[in-house]
Amino acid sequence: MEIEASTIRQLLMVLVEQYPRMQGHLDEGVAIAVEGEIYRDNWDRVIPPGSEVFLIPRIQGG
Amino acid sequence: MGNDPSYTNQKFKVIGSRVKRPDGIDKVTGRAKYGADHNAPGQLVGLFLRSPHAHARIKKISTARAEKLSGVKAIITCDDLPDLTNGDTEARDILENCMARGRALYDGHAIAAVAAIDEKTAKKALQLIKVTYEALPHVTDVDDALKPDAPVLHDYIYTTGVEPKPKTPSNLCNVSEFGHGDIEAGFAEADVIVEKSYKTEQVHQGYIEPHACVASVSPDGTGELWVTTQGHFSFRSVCANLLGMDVAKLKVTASEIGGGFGGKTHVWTEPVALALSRKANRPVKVVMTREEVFRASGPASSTSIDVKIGAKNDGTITAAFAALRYQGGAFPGIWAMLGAMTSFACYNLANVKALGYDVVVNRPKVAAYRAPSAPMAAFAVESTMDLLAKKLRMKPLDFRIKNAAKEGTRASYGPVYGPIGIGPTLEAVKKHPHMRARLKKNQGRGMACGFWFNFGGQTCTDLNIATDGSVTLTVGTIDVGGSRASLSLIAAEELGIPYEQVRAHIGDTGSLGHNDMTDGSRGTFSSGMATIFAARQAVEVMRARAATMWDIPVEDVVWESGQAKATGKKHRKLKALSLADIAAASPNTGGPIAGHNESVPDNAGVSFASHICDVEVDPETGATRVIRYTVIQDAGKAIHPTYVEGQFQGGAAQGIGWALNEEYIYGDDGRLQNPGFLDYRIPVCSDLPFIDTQILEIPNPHHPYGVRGVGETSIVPPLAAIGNALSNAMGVRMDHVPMSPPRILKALAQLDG
Amino acid sequence: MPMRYETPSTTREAAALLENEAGAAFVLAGGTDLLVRMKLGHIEPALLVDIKHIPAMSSITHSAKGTRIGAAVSGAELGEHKAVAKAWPGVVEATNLIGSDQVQSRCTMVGNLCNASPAADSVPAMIAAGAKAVVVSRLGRRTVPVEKIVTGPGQTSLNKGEVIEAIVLPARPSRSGDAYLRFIPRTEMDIAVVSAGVNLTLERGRVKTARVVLGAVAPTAVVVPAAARAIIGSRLDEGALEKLAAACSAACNPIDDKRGTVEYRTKVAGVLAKRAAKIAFQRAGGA
Amino acid sequence: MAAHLVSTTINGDAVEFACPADESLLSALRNRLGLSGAKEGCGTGDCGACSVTLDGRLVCSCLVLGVEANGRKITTIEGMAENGVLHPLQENFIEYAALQCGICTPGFLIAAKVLLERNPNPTETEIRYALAGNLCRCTGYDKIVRAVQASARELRQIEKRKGRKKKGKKS
Repeated sequence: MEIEASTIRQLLMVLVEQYPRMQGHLDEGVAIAVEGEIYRDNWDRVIPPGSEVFLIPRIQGG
Repeated sequence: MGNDPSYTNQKFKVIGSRVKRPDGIDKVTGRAKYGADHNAPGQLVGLFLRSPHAHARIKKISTARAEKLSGVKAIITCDDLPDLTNGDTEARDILENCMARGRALYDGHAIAAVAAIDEKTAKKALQLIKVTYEALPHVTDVDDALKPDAPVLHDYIYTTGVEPKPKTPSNLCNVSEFGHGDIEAGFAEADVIVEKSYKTEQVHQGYIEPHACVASVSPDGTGELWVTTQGHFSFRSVCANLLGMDVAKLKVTASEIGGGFGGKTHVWTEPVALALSRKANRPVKVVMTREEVFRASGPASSTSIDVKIGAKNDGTITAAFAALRYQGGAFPGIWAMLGAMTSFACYNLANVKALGYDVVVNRPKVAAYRAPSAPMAAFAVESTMDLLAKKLRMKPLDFRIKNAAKEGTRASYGPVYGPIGIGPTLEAVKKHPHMRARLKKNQGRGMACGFWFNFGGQTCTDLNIATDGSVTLTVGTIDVGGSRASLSLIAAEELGIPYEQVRAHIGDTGSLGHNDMTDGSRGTFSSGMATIFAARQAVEVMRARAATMWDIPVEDVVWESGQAKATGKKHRKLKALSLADIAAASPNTGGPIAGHNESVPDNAGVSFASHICDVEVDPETGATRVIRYTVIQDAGKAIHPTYVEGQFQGGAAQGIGWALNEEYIYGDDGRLQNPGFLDYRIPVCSDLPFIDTQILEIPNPHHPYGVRGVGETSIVPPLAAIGNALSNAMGVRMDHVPMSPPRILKALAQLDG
Repeated sequence: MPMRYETPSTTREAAALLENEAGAAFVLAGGTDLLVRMKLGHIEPALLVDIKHIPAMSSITHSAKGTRIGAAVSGAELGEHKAVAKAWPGVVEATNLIGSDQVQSRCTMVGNLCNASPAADSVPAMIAAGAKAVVVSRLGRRTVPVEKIVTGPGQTSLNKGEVIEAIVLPARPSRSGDAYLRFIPRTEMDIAVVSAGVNLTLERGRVKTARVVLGAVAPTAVVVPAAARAIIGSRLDEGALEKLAAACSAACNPIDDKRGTVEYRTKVAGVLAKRAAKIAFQRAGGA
Repeated sequence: MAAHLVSTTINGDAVEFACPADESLLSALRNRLGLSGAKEGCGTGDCGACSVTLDGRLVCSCLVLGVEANGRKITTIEGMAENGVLHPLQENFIEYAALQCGICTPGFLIAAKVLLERNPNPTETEIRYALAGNLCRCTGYDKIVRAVQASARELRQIEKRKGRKKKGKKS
């Protein structure tokens, strides 16, 4: 899907607006991959135009 | 978030040097204080009563006789821990794991806890607590738990991730799917396909220090907790939430930590210790026994995995599929999902699909263990890769090189990779003299690759400059393996001062803002990043102070080699001011000089490793010895190479133990039979050879120095590397971990038969 | 009742203390099993009798007539006694295999014996060597072959008030040798999954007498006369060794447990017996 | 009598303490005498983190009763550095990064010191077997063995120099 957003935060807001069921996933915890790099908390990350963004589950480490 | 890729090629003054760690002397003289080394005045001893049943309804807990025993000050059951989790199921599971609520879900599940004046009294009190159980059918095996007639652990678990939503509860919590392309089409294109199933048994992190804490809650609702943990801020939040305390009123001080590897990212006894203290109005010390550590703190999952990979005759993989079943113990987890995400991450695949099945069984709640879930998936996939290479008559190494992921590859878990290290580690394997060393009879060589994400997280760091010019660095990430040395190096590098002038501390929760745990290989990455920015902020302050001292505009002051210098001809008579000069003057130039950083340095950079392993097998007893081992891993920039090597070696050793001998052994009664270091066999010194390491530095473009996380990936390849070596030594393909002597001998006998 | 702790200075005194205690009374030598059982809550002794202050139990005497090893002699002390180690390498190595260096500083052969584990390392070697235990009570002393001491897992034939004072090994004939091997998954710090002790004498290059004993394959250590017969008269050729191995495997009556399987123990018992026989043969001067 | 009075020598100092008969030496050291350098990793003699010496022999203090220490000499990690000068093993454990978390370190140092006193020139295999009673989960033992090897070399040189000095005096 194509979404207009300049930061991860904006992206998530638009997503929930368009797809209210997303809220459940967000509550469970997500991480966002922007151009291959994974962001768990830094939602101020600027998304360059034309970027591919992936929502993946929030992961845990050891 | 500042991020200057030009730093990746910079020349460093102290970064990369092998300095002595600041906590070294305390740790070689016995002065360092670990979890069990702290005592509070008037403290009580807290002990737990644990379930002897794998699964049972708790019909009645009678504490009356124990309460009457002289010296008993408090007894806690779930009645003393009301559910305040307000719909947060993850928190509710933690609460129930800390203290059973109506049902014992595994052998070792806490049923009650006692605080008494000494251990003897507490033990006697435990004997006086009478619990009436109604035994329920149990299941401990991950495959058995998925059978239609399996006893169902929880009536609220309806499988998520499947359509349509199931109508009945089951032990399958969630199915997660990762991948891209069309695997059916991909397999149709393949000339050769290999399909195989694997099992791995449950292992424990095996840190040498058992969990320990001293909890002290005052009548006014404030509290203190001294605890061995990988994340004291997270422990604070979890404990405060479960007990209905204000987060800010609970001060958590992290002790030195005697190993964690993920097992100390979760609370086990701590909330109960606080509840005991609150009830008894006295400090309570709880130290787990080794048996309790095994029975009731989180091990890693046992698994059952199917892998199918197809390739063309030229070695190009056309499709890859895996179904991964992981048990999370008695509570839902994300472990299969992590296995599914990591399974094919090393390869460039057009068509790939991984399905993760997260399952509950009657075993202790699983916790993260170093690159959680990746080693089992790698065992299955990397074993299959060798099988496929053999069918294709290719060298396993060349087969991997041909299919290795690179910059621009779409990872099997979704995103597209930036610059990554899998290719370079494989090339390094090819060049390594280990690959050309001669092998003798009954010896074999294997190699395997591994991947882990690494991550950053919330970080908060303080850097304070004393008037004598020495520097206090206070960080909030636990030092599990020498990070105070690495962070001091970073501060010294930024400030341009000698390493010895910096002293790093781990602040308690009262001295810093929230820090996420030391997990996900983030300690040095995240706090290192925050340290850089805190130091740069302090430098800005010092420039301003120098300007004040000289009475010139701050724009005319630069910071070079640890000194403030005035630029321009008009200032040429001004002698450079050292950090110490500026610090000495600070009382009159505005007071203390400090730098801070509060940030979320995400982006720790994925990391890859390739391991080479030689084994020798005694064909008559099935005994396997690792005779040579080499770890090659991408570290981004190695801040302190010796400690990076240490991480590589330690992870490899844990993987070797996992591969050969470590396993949880459950009886038919669902009880753990080997909860001790005698029969849970972690490698001893004489079991291992020296472990050679090669650090590759492929910079992480998202860190000012190019640092990547390094702590976890090294545990991923050993299971498969050893399996592949065994196969090459004996001609048997081991599909069950641990590859213990009885299993190897059995496989050899089947080969002969 | 708090546990009592006594340090008698004679064996008779120790025996009397044990006899007169109404509650659970135990001998404390090295404590490497006893204190573990206490720690894990398996036993709650009323009395411990520490025998390390008894001179007769704390020494080794070694002569052409035989060897006497006191019940309180630690594995480390035994290992440091060069003459005994030379005469009975199998017995000494078996004892030195018990636990780590830390455990060696404390553990004793007699403790290993009286703990009565089917997997005790020193026991098959002692039995193969024809060792006898000196059992002392208030009434006197008797000498009992080691194989008669253990009657089952955790059980011995000792009566209340009896204590083992020493282990006696017979005089060592010339051209004799012994060996003990065990299998453990790690290289150290494990309990034997299966083990074998072999003691033999040679005459003109052939095995004249032999004793073969297996550990961890039955409730007690197993003497395997058929295995001994398989090699007696032989130069330990491959055929004799195969027969020895087969006899050993046939004598096994093991269980499946966390340490090994029936199948595994049965097979490896023969393997270890063969290897131990070869070492013993070599030590006896066989070629 | 509930408690026994125990007179012992710890790190060269005469020490008296009272403890019940069933209390381990480890517990007495840690909880009565404030010597918390010895650690309890298992309590059953399987990890070596509580290693001390008893009359010069290496033992797990969890498998010794406090009462057994009566009249005997004990050394613990707290007695290893002399007057603030680290033993070469202690120096080298830091230098070679032979510790990560450090919980096993006191036990390893005590065991390694006993080894080098008995065998000043051990092979790698001898070192590995002598330290097999001490579990380490962080390092994979690599850097521990190297630190012990380096210490052995250093201690042999120190002994050699001492020997030369003695010789020099005679002539």
